[in-house]
Amino acid sequence: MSDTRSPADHAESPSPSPSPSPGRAPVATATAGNLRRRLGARSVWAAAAGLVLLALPFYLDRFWLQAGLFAMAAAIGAIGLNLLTGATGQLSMGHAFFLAVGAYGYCALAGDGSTAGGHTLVGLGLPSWLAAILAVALAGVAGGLFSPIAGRLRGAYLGIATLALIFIGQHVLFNATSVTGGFNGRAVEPLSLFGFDFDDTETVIAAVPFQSAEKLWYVSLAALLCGALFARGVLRGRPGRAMNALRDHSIAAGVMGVPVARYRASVFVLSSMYAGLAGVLLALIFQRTVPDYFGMVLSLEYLAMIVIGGLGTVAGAVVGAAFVSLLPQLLTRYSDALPLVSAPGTGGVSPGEVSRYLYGAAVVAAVLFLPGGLAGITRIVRTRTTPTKERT
Amino acid sequence: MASLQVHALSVGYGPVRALRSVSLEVPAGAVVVVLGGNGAGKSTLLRAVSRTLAFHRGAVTGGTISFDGRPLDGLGPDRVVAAGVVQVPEGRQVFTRMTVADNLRAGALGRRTAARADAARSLARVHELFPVLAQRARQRAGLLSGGEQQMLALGRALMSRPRLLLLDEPTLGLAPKMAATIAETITEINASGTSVLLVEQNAALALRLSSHAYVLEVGEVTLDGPAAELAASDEVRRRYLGITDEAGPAPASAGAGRELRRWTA
Amino acid sequence: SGKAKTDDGDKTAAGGVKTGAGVSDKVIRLGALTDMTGVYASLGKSVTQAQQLWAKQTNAAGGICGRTIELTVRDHGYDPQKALAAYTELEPSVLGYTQFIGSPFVAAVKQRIDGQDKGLVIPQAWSASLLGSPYIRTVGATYDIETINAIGFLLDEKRIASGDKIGHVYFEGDYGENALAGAKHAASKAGLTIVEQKIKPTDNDMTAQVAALKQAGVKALVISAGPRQAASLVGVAAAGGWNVPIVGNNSAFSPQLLATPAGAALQKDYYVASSALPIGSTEAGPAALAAAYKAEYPDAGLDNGVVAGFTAGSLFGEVLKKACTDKDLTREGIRKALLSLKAYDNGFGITHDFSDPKAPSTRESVIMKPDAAVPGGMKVVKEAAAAAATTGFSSAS
Amino acid sequence: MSTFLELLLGGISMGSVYALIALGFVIIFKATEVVNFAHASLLLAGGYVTATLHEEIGFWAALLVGTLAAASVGAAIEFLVMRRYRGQDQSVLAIVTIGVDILLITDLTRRIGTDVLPLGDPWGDRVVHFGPVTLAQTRIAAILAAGLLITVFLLVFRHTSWGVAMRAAAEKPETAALMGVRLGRVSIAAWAVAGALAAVAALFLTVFPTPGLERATSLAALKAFPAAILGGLDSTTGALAGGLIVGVTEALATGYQGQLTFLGRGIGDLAPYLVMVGVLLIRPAGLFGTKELARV
Amino acid sequence: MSAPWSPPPPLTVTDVTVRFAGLTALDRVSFTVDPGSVHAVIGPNGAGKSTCFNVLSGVYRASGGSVRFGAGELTGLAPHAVASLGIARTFQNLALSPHTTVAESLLLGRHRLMRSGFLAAGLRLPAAAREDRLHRERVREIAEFVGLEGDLGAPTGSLPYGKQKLVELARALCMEPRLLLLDEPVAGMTADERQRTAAVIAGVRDGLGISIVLVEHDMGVVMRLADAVTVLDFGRRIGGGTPAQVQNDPAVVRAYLGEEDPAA
Ligand SMILES: Nc1ncnc2c1ncn2[C@@H]1O[C@H](COP(=O)(O)OP(=O)(O)OP(=O)(O)O)[C@@H](O)[C@H]1O
Ligand SMILES: Nc1ncnc2c1ncn2[C@@H]1O[C@H](COP(=O)(O)OP(=O)(O)OP(=O)(O)O)[C@@H](O)[C@H]1O
Ligand SMILES: [Mg+2]
Ligand SMILES: [Mg+2]
Repeated sequence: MSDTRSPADHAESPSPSPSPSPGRAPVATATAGNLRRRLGARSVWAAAAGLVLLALPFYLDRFWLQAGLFAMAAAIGAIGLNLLTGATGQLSMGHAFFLAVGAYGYCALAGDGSTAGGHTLVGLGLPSWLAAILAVALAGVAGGLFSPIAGRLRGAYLGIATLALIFIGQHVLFNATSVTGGFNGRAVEPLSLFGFDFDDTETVIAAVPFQSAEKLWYVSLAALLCGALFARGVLRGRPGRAMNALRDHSIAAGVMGVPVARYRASVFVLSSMYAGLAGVLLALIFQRTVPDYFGMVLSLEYLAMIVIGGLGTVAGAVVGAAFVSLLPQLLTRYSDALPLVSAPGTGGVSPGEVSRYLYGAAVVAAVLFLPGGLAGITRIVRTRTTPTKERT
Repeated sequence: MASLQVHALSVGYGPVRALRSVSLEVPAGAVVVVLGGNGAGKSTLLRAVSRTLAFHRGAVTGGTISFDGRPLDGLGPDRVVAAGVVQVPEGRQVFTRMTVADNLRAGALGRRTAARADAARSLARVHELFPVLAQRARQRAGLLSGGEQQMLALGRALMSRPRLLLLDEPTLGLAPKMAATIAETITEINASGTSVLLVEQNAALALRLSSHAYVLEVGEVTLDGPAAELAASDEVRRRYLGITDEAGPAPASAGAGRELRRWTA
Repeated sequence: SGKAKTDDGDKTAAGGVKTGAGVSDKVIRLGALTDMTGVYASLGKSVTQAQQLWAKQTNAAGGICGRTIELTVRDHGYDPQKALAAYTELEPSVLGYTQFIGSPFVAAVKQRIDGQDKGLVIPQAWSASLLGSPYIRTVGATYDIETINAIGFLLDEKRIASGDKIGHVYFEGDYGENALAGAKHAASKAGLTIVEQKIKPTDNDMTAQVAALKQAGVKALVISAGPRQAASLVGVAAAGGWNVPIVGNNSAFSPQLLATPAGAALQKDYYVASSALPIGSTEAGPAALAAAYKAEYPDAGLDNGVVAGFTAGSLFGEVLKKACTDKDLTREGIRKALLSLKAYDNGFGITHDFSDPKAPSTRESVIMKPDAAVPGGMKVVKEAAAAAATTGFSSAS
Repeated sequence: MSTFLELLLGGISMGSVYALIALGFVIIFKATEVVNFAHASLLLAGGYVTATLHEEIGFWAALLVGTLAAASVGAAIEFLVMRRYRGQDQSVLAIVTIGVDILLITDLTRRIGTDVLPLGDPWGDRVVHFGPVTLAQTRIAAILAAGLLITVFLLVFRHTSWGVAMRAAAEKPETAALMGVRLGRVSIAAWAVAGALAAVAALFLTVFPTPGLERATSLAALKAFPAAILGGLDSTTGALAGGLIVGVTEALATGYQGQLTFLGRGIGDLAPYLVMVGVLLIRPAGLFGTKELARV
Repeated sequence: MSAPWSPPPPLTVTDVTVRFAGLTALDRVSFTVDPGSVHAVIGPNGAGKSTCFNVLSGVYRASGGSVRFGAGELTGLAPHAVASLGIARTFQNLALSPHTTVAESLLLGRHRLMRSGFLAAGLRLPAAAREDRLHRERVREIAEFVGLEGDLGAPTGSLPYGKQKLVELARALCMEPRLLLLDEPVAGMTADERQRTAAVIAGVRDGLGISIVLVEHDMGVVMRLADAVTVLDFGRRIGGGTPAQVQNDPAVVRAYLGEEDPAA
């Protein structure tokens, strides 16, 4: 039915997995040299990209680092949403809720009980690394609590049911002041790992002053890498097949032995945990959690990410997240140099508006012109250059 | 005067070439059958006539189709229906969430004149052909059994009083008795003036019904002639009628020589 | 590495003036973090344009300290992520911020401002929760004080008396909740009871609230919400023949409302407390601003956002001048200069005292009333004064 | 008691406006299987055109033009965007409409800017008294208009072949085409009708007691989501029932927030969603929706 | 990991009744499938054959009666629980993901035999990789057996109908069933394809020794494969016995076969 599905299913076939799909074997032998060359090229590229990513904090200023950090956190959240919406076909508009659970969960678990803004804040004062892990687990639990709905509904019904989570979440964030700090949110305890604090105190490395952004860069990079690899493993393995089957034909999936409701609920939990992890990172980057952030617009942005990037794949989520979160920053930063875009207050189209136009259009266009999303472009190029085996 | 004329038709689905220069003719009032294995391009042929290839990302790449001398190329599917060419698609495709009665109403949508009396007459005729459709009028079509759905699909197509009926494997999955009933109905429909282009796997039945037959293989017409002649040809007897002249071990070509062991792990 | 730490500490430039981030020999760069495409777009637009006008006027008059003012505006659309990004982007290159809309976002960067950045920020929000920092300074009374003054006005006018119930419709968020704290304080002092109705910025129809408050038998209404909610509240109450006085905070009015069906009702018995004279006032300050603003932006409406933006701008100007005479245009110099402003009269009816970061710059409010005949739609009904209940009231923050 | 009645009536009148929005939503869903998240922008478009024109050409003419404009925007979305996605998965289409929504809302809010635009309706702030209960005239107009439009639509849907064509096209486009249904026309008509309904709803969302149309008006359309789901996405009756339930729940939860403080104040927005979740737990396809049939 | 192979227990269907609003699709139907046999269920369209399969595989819940597979009761179990007992089925109308490759579709059939969950797959534990390799091998064997070895890499949607039906069959075989339910496996195939598929089914029975319940309208195939036949009409059992008995049963001829010899 949908072309956007195809990437989920065979986008990543030329993979370095231990046993190439047997179906590919005849093709694979025919083009074995080709494949090996491509793999070689791929790993060189990956290594180069990795080095660049590692070196960036030494060159970028705080603004760009922060933009990059937001993009990485978004990528983690988007991977989670893509597992759910892209691979399992369960539409969720409530992703922002689980981001909030992660972010606030971390604050409450790591923070010290304190008074701020006239109310007492609950804080367990746990070691921050433990708090981060528990916050992710907490997001998973929140997802699990929603499983009576998540396991039974699908399509638009689930989409709108999850919208309820946004409203519930906002209500709680504003009203449960003792945990959330209310409208002004609460301060975020900096992460501390092995006695090393990821806060704004300056540490000078190679003559470059490292503040929170520089330090968090590596934490985020590591989290993103782990999250992406894990999701890729899930998608390519037994759970991934079951998830795609649920999306395409849930009765058949049940008959094949996939426990339908339980699987739907599990994917929901997994996706919530990704959101929770993204939420923890966002909290660390923001240094303060504010309720306004976790609204519907955020959920829609995540949906936009996976559609623009490509449904059902990890690469799609990452590319889409980078696109959606970096675009407004680029436009703002270079608004002077761009035609049509003008600085706010001067009467033209403001950078914020331009970026909204662009990503609205990108969502529409991605589905139409790039069935595999932005991440699918490489594949299209690849298939154009290598002749496909025609079916006889 | 040929009713439907297909000339040198080629169709492709993207890179897949599904039909190559196929020519075929359905004279007015005739029943013509197209035989062919899986993937031969039979459904593709009907889609090209009904102009629904676009739904499958396919396109006509060459050749012409005309009905009563009027070219059908470039028309929308609705105009083809209005011209009197109606297809019963492969796999029944009843509107599962609508009632049987509404399915029949949907069948009448394509008619240009919406005279009520006309519609009532068509409905009466369909109910006469398939009494079960009258009994189940209020039931959701999706809950009918396969055979019932096939009857509904056929009845639905008849609602618009077609001049040429395109049938894509109408007896697929039908009980022998039901297949016979459908065959009878096709003869009956034909007798009342509708030409029929029939695509069938059940070659024995199809050849009995038709006056002329074509054999389509991998997108090309490999044989054609009067139905009786084809029925007698060795090739057709072997491939489509499943009759082997020398009674010997069944030619279970595949599966034989291979064996499936039990799974141990 | 391009980022290797170089000494970017404060320098002494021409004229013996110490300078730091955002100040060169020719230019003083200031930032404005505004919302022109989000929920506070209407405020943001007026404030920004007024501040651009201020910068223009200042530069036309020769600038400050021999330097021209350059205002860099960033629109965050009330998105926390964009607000943070914009703050981070401008921080290294501006001396301070003439506006920062969205107090949650100000709160989000508070640690950074107080910790290492130390640039002066003038938020366009008057929540008491913003008090306390030497770098984040609001201009005017906080919402709680403003609300106390509004209720004090009703008491003074004998519209309500001890023992009465009054209804308070307020926004979820710091604006509403800070105002509620003030209302509660005023009520406890005067023996009133508050009946609360909390609403969200997306609620535009106050029918249900009016029904509930009417049922509760309140004698007056206080509204701490946006202009649209005020219009609906006033309109519904009047249409139902329920004649109670209604007072609101400064943000609970916009001149556009006078063109709506509620226009007539608004001019009847609705009052707004504010920390500045309305733009339509005939006093010199507002009149000059109104004329200049109209000339600069002929199509734009006049509202109190213009006053707020302009007063914030001119305060920054005043501080820069002071810092210039002190020969210290660094961020630290700015802080000191501001602290030394004890009786600053900006020509808008109220004298501000910035010597204590923990206290609002004034405890007085002007009481105004909508009037379609006046430009800006507001006229003064009571000159600046502080209600008795404000004395000794400390915004618990 | 009178408060209760007043809240109830207020809720019903708002609810009928929500029902109008939800109905448009349901129509598009029925005809094309698309969940139209761009519905809010149709609403804003209709309201905007009415608001900008009424001074020049008078209210009723402006309303007519506004309705036609929203219908055209709907038709344009179908023609320029949705049509090219035929055959895509439902969730993907829903996301596409989100993209469309972002585009349109950005553009409309840019045009509306910071203004509050009155619609120039003839009812003004007049109210009608029923004993102790007062109700704005605009609200009575809303109930009447919504009731009329919904009835007309139900009749058309049941008694014309357009309804059959719409359902057929929704379920199996290709087969419907084989029956002679002009798919393009069916879906463009559905989108246009939905747009028109949204424009009428926009009117009632922005007249007294609301001050006028402004950039955030589209947020009110969010209430139509729980309304449509509550009732069942493919049910016209459901849209009506859902709209009313949402309207009444919201009004009561707001009016009695003093008694519901344990839930936190300001629960009015949230209540419809809570009711919706409750209903979905018991009836996953909404109150009147058809359970997805599974026959294999 | 699976227990050493044991012959399938008998399947006993007793008085199964299924009602839909206003319609009794199955009316106290009983029959028994002997271990290792091929049992055909035939009957006119709408007789309730697929409904019977839906009950056996847990998709529908019977309103009454019981289905026992050996000692275990099947009614009331969810589909995946039925699957875990070693009962596999094919669908009358295809139930494949069109964009999924044949290989992946078949691996889905092995879901119940594999163990790696989210954690193992996500962390790419060696056990998961080993398991994957093992099962891909078996998939290839099964594909070869049914004649799909050349199509493993193709998306199922691009295959002709007949091959898609074979994918259905292979996917069911991939579940290593002890009881295989085939709903019209040769429908839509040409005569020689039918023969090939019938041979595959015979091969399954002979090679694996499992029980097969077969719904089919092609009497030629039924006669060739079936050890026993149950005939349904209007939800009721109207006959049964060996194929030969059934073919000459006047009730069956009247209701199902028709007067004319269909094998012509
Ligand atoms: N949507 C499509 N995209 C790509 N190829 C297609 C598509 N539909 C059909 N084909 C290919 O076109 C060829 C003809 O298919 P068609 O469906 O017409 O065959 P058929 O004769 O009707 O077969 P069957 O007996 O199985 O129905 C086949 O090779 C088929 O795989
Ligand atoms: N979910 C359902 N709801 C209502 N009725 C149903 C449902 N499923 C099947 N039926 C009805 O039960 C009867 C038996 O259907 P079933 O599909 O079992 O027939 P069948 O014997 O498989 O026929 P065929 O050979 O045509 O496939 C039919 O009349 C059908 O309409
Ligand atoms: Mg075919
Ligand atoms: Mg069946």
